Amino acid sequence: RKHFQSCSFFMSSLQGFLKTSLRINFVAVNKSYNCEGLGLTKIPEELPVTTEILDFSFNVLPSLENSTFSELKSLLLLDLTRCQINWVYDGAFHSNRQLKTLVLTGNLLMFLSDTAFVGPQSLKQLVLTQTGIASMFFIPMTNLDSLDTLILGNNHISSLQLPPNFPTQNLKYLDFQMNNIKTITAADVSLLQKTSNITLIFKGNDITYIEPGAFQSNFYSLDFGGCADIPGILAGLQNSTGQTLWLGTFHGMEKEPFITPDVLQGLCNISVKDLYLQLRHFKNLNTDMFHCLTRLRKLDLTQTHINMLPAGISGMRSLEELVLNANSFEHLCNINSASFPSLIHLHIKGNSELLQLGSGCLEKLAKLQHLDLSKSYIKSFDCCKEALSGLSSLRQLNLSHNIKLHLHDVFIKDSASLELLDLASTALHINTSQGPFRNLHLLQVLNLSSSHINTSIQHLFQGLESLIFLDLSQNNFELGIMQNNKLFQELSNLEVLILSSCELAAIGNQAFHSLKKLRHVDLSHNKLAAFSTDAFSSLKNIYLNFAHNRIHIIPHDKLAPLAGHCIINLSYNPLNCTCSNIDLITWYKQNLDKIEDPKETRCSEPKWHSGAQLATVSLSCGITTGGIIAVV
Amino acid sequence: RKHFQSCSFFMSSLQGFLKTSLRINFVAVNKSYNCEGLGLTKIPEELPVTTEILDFSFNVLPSLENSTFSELKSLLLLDLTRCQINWVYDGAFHSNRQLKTLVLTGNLLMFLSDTAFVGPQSLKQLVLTQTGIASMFFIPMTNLDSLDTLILGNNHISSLQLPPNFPTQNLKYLDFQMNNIKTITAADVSLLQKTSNITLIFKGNDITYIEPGAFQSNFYSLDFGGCADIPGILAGLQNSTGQTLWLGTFHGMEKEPFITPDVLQGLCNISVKDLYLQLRHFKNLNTDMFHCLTRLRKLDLTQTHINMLPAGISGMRSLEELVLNANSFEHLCNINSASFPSLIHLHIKGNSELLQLGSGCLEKLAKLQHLDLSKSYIKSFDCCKEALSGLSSLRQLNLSHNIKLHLHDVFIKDSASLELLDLASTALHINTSQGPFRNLHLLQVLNLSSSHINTSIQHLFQGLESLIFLDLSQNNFELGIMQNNKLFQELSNLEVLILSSCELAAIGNQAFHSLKKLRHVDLSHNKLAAFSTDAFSSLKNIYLNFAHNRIHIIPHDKLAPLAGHCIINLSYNPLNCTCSNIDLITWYKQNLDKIEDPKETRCSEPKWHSGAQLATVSLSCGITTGGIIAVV
Amino acid sequence: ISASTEWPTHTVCKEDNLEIYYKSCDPRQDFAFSIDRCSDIATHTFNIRAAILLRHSIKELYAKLNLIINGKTVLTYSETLCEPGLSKLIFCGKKKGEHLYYEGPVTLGIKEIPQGDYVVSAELTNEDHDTVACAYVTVKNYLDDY
Amino acid sequence: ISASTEWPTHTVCKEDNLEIYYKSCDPRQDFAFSIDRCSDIATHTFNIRAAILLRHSIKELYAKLNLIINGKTVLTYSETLCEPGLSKLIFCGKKKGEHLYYEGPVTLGIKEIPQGDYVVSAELTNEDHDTVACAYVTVKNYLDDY
Ligand SMILES: [Cu+2]
Repeated sequence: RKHFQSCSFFMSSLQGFLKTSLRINFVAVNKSYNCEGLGLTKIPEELPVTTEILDFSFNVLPSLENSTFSELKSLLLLDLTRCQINWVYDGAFHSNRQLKTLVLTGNLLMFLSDTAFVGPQSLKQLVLTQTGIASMFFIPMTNLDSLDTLILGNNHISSLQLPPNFPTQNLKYLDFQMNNIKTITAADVSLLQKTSNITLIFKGNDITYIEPGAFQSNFYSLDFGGCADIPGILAGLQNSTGQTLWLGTFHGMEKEPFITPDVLQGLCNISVKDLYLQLRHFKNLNTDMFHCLTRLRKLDLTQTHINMLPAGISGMRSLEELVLNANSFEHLCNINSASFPSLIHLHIKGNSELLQLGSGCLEKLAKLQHLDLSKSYIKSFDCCKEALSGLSSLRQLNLSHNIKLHLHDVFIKDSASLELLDLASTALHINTSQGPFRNLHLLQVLNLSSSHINTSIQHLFQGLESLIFLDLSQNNFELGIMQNNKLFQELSNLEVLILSSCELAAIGNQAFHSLKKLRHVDLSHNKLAAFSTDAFSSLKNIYLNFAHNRIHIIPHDKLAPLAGHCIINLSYNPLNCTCSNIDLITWYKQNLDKIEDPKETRCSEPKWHSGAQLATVSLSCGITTGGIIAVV
Repeated sequence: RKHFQSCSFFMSSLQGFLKTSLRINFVAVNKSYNCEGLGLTKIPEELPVTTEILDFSFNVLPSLENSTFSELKSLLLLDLTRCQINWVYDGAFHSNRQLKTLVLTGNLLMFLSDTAFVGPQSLKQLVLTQTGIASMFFIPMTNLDSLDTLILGNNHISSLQLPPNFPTQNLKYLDFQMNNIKTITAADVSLLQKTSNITLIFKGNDITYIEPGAFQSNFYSLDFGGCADIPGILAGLQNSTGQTLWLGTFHGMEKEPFITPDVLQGLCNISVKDLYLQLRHFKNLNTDMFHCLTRLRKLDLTQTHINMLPAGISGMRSLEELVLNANSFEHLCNINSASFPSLIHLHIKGNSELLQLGSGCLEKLAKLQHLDLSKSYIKSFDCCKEALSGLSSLRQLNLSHNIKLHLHDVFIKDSASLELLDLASTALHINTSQGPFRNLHLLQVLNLSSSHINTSIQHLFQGLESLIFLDLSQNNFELGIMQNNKLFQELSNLEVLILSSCELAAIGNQAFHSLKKLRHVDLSHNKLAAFSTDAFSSLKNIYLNFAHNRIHIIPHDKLAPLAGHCIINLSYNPLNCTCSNIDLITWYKQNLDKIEDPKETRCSEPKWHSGAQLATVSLSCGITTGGIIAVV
Repeated sequence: ISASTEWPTHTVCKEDNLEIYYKSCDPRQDFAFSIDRCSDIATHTFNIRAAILLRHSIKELYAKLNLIINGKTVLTYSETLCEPGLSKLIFCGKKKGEHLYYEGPVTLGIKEIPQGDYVVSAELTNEDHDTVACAYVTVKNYLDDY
Repeated sequence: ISASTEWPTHTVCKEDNLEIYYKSCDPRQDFAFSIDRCSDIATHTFNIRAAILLRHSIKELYAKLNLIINGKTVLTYSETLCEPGLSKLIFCGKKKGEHLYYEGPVTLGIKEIPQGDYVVSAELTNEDHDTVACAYVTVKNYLDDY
C-alpha cells in the first residue's frame, strides 16, 4: 500500500526511486493510485483508464451506479472500504471486466442489485466485512462463479443456509468470523460438500451445535476460534478430514471451560494434521490428554497455562512441530521432549518464567531443525554445548531477547549444520581463546544486535566463511572507531552488514576491504561526520545507509565512484546547502534515482534554507577571490 | 410535522395564519423548527435558544459531542433520524435538561458513551430503531430511569438478556420488532416483572421458545405478529394476565401453519381481553375453536380467510367487539350473530364477496352501537328497515363504499338513537314520499358524499334537526345552481356543510340563510365565478373554502362583512391582479391572518404577473378618465 | 432535493425478448429494484430484491399502478397495503428514516405480464398522501413461451 | 486530516476525588472511551466501553503506555496484543475500515491506580508502526477508599 500515490497522477519524479528501491515490492506503479480519505464524492476524471489498482477507501459514494466506475476499464483491485456505500445498483461494475478483487468493507449495504457483480470476467476476491449483512441471500450470486475468496466477517448472519446458486466451483476461503451463527446443520452447508480444501472461518461465532457430518468434505482449514463448546464442535466434525483445526480462544471471552481429556475425545474421530489450542486452559494435563492427538503433525499449545508436559506420552511419532510459546516452564526438561522423537520445529518463545536449560534436555531430538527459545528469561553460565547437545540436524536457533549467556568454548557442539543463529538482545560473555562460532561453517545469518559483545575480540567471527548476513547493530566499538582490523577478515561471503546505532564516529579507510561481496551496509544512527566510500572494496550495486549521522559536506571524489545500481540514504544529516557543498548538490540532482528517502534529505545550512529538501535547492556558484557566492 | 418551518428562522409572517387556522394543531410554533434534509453538518447558530422541537433528520452529524447541542437548552424533542451519526461521546445531551424525546433512527451507532444520555432531567422516549444494535448492553443505562418508551426495532438483538440496571420504574412501551430474538427465558426478562401494564412488541422475531412464566407480570399488550409458533408462545405465556395479545401475521411470511382448535388451546391458561389474529388461516372453523376464547372482550379476525362463523358457539357473553373485516361472507346471517349477544362493535368491512344483508340477521344484537358494513359490495333493494332490524342501541352505521341501496321508506326503523350515518360512495335510490331519515332525530353526522343522491327531493333532510355535519360533496345540483329552496330548511343545528366537487356554478342569494349555526363551508372544486357572502345568514367566525373555483374579482362589499375570526381560502382561483381588483388586493394584504394557503393564492392576470402570490403584489391605482392605471 | 433531480435509468432485464428499465419519479430519492432471473418472469412467480429508505412514515400505505400504452393510461390498479386494522405487510407502521428491504418471491396477480411496449407507473403513498416511492417502469416484452 | 486537527477533550469521570479526561492524539480520528461507574475504579475491575475505526490493519498490535508526571515520563509499559502465532484479542487480524468495539470489564494489571495528578499517554501501533489509536489521558486522582 505504501507505494500508492496519494491520488496525485504524476508519479514520474518518484518512479525511478521506486523502481530501484530494494525494499519496495511494487506492482505496476503508474497503474496504482491511492485516493484514501480525500473526501471525494466521485472517481476523479484524471485517473487514467489504465489504472489497475485503486485504493478509494474513506471517501463518499452513497450510490454505485453503472456509470460510477465505467471509465476504469483496467481495474484489477478496487478498495472501497468505508465509502458510505448504501446502494449498489444494476451493473455497478459492468465495465470492469478485469476486476479480480473488490473490497466493500465497512459500508452499510442497503441494497445489492441482482446484477451488482455482473461485469468482471473472473472476480476472485469479494470482501464484504462489516457491511450489515444479515442473510446470505442478501448477496446476489450472479457472476460469482470465479470467486475463490469470500469474506463476510463482522456481519449479522445467523443462518448458514446458502443460496442454491452459491458459487462452489473455485471457492477456497470463506470467512464468517464474528457473525451470529449458533448452529450449523448439514443441509445448511451441503453445498460446501462440492468444494475441496476449503478454509472456513467461524471464529467469534458462539457455535453451540453442529450436525454430525455437516463437514464431511475434505477441508483445508477450519477455524472455531473463541467457540466455547469444543466437544460439540468435534462431535459435529466426526469423520471429516482436513489439514488445520483452530480451536484456540482469546482474552476476555466468557465461558471458558477447562480442557480435559474428555473435551478432546472427539478428535479420535477426525483426521486432522495441525491443531491449534492457544489460550485454552488445561486442567490436569496428563498423558490421557494426548490419546486422540497421536496423528497430529503440528500441535500449537501457545499460552495454554501449562508448566510441564507429562512424561510417558506415547504414540506422538507423527508430530513434527510443537509450539509451547508463552507458557511457564521452569526447566527445559519439563517438556519431556523424548516423547516427540520426530520433531522438526520446537518453539518455546516468550516463556513467562526463567527457563533453565539444564543439560541434554532435547538430546533425543535428532531431527530438530528449528529451535526457538527467544524471550524466555534464559540465563546460562555455560552455553550451550551441553544444554543443546544432540541436535545434529539443527539449522535455525533463536536465543534472542534472553538475559545472559556465558560462552566458555564453542557455542554449540553437535549442530554443525546450523544456518541461522539469532542472539540479538541477549548479553553475551565470551571467554574463549578461539572463535566461539568456529565450528559453524554453514552459518549464513548471525544476529548479534544489542548483545553487548566485545568487538575487540579479533577471532570473534573465525570460521564463519559461509556467513551472508551479520547484524552488529547496537554494539559498541572501541573509541567509536571501526578499525582496519582483522575482525571481518574471514567473512568472504558476507553480503549484508548492519552497523546501525553503534556510536561510530569514524570508519577506517579499508575497514571493509576484505568483504568482497558486500552489497548492503547500514551505518545509520551513528556519529559519522564523513561519507566514506573508500572503506568498501567495491561500490558496484551497493546499498549504503548513512541516515541519522552528522554529515555536512560530501566532496566530489566520494560521490564519483557511486556508479551503477547504487542506493544511498543521506536522510537526517545536517547537510550544507551552500556552495561549499556544490559537489553533492549537483550530483544529488543528477542521481535522484539513487536516493532513498529524498523527503527527509534536507538542508540544515544555511539557516534561511534549513529544512528544505535537497532536491529543491538551486544554487548558482562561481569562484571569486573572496570565496563562493551562492544564489539560492 | 407539517407546522415546522423549513429551518428558516423568521416565522412572523406566517404566525398569525397558523394561530387561527382551524386545521393545524400546533405546539408553540416559533419554538419548532424543521431542518430536514438540508445537508447541514452542524446545528445552525441562528436557531434560537428557545427551540423546543427540532427536526434535524437527514443531515450529517457523524459525531455528537458535548458541544453539539449545547446551545439548545430548551429542547423537548430532537429528531436526529438518518444523520449518519456513528459516535455519541460523553455528555452529548448534557445541556438539554428539558429533553423528553430523542429519535436516533437509522444511524449506525458505533459507540454510545456511558454518559451519552446524561443531562436530560426526565428523558421519556428514546428511539433507537435501525441503529445496528446487536446487544442491549450496548445502550448505556445511566440516566434512563424516566424512560416510558424505548424503541429498539429493526436491530440485530438476539438475546433479550437485560442489563441489571435496565430502567423499569416508568417503562410502558418496549419495542423489539424485527430483531433476531428466537428464545426468551424467564431470567432474560425477570427485570420486566417490576413493570406493570407494559406493552412489548416482538413482531417479526422468529420466536421458537418462551420459557413458561417468563411474562408472569401484568402486561398491557404483547405483540407476536408474524411469529409462526403460536402454541409455543401461548405455552410460554401461561398464567399471565394482560389486555391485548396480538397474534396476527402478514403477507409473505414463511411457515404459516393453519389455526386449529389445538393451536389456541393455550389461551385457556391466559387471561387476556383482546385477541388479534389477522391474516391467520383457519382450518375447519368449528365451535371448538372458541373454547378458550370465552373470556374475550374483543376478537379481531380480520382477513382470516373465513366465510362463516359456526352456529352454536356458546359462552361468548363477554365479547363486546368483533372484527370480521376482509373475509368472504356471502350472507350476513352466516356470522351467526346471536352467539355474541353482548356485542357493542361489529365490523364487517371490506368483505371480498357480495354481502347479502338478508333480513334480521343482526336482530339479537340489542346492545350494538357501532356497525361497519362498508366496502362490502352490498346491494339492497329495500334498505334497511328489515335488514338491520332490532338494532335498538345503534349509534354509528357505516354503509359507505358499497354498490347500491334502494330506499322505499324510512332508511332504518329500530335505531332511533343513530348519531352517525355514513353512506358515502354508495349509490342511493330514494323512492319515498317523506324524508327517508325523518325518524333519526338524534343524527348528528350524515355523509352522502358521492351517493348520486337526488338533491331536488325537497324533504330529503326532513327531521334531521340535530344534524351538525353534512357532507354532500360529489353530488350534482340541478343546473349547477344551489337554489334558495327548502332543502336545508330544517337543519337549524348544522355547523359544517361540505359541497365540494358538486359542479356548482352559482349559489342563490339566500341559499344558506336557514343555517344559522353554519361555521364551516367547503365550496372548493366547483365552477363558481362569484365569491358570495350574501348567501350566509352570519359571517361571524366562519370558514369559507372557495379553492379551485373560477373567481376573478371580488368587490369590496363582499369582503367588508368578513370580520372577526374568519378564514377564507381563495387558492387556485384565476384572480385578477390589476386595478380592477384593487378592493380584494388591498383587503387581502390587510387580512393575511384570515387567509388559508396563501402560497397557492396567486394572480392569473395580468399575463406578466401570472403565478405571483397575491401577497407579493403591489398596485398603485388611480382613477383617470380613460380607466385605471396600474403600477405593479 | 430539487424537483429537477434526474435519477438514472436502471436496467432490470435486457434480453432478446424482454427488456425492463425503470427510473425513480420521487424527487427525493432513487429506488432500488432488481429481478433475479428475467426468464422467470414468464412463470408468474419470480424473485425480486427491492429497497427504499423511508422519508415518511407508513402507518398507511397505498399502491397505485398505471399501465400506460402510447402515453395513455389504459389500466389502473390500486391496492391498500397498510391501513388501520389491517397491516398486510410486516413493514406497515415503519417510520421516517427506516430502511425497507424485501428479497424473495413475488407472485403477480395477473396470469402473465402483458406483451408489447408499455410503461407501468407505480407509486406508493402514505396516510398524508406523501410519496413513499415512485417509479416509471418501461417494458418491452416479446416473450411468448408460456 | 491535517496534523493540526484538534480533537475535543472528553470527560470520562468528573467527581470530587477523581477526574479523568482524554484527548485523541491520532491526527486522523478521535477515540471513543468511557467508564461505566467511576467509583468502581477504586476496585481494580471496572466496566468500560471503547471503540475505534481502524485506519490500518492490525495483524500485529502493540500497546505502549507512558506515565507522565510533571511532563516527565516516569514509567513505561508496553504489551504485545497481537503477533504472529499469538492473537490475544479476538480483534487481531482485523483490517482497515473495520469498527472495533469493546464493552465489558477491564482488570488493571496494577493493584490500584496511582494517586495524584498525572498524564498517561497510550498508543496502539501495528505491524507497520502505523498509529492505530492514540490518546492522552489526564488523571486527577485523590480517591483513598480502597
Ligand atoms: Cu366500532
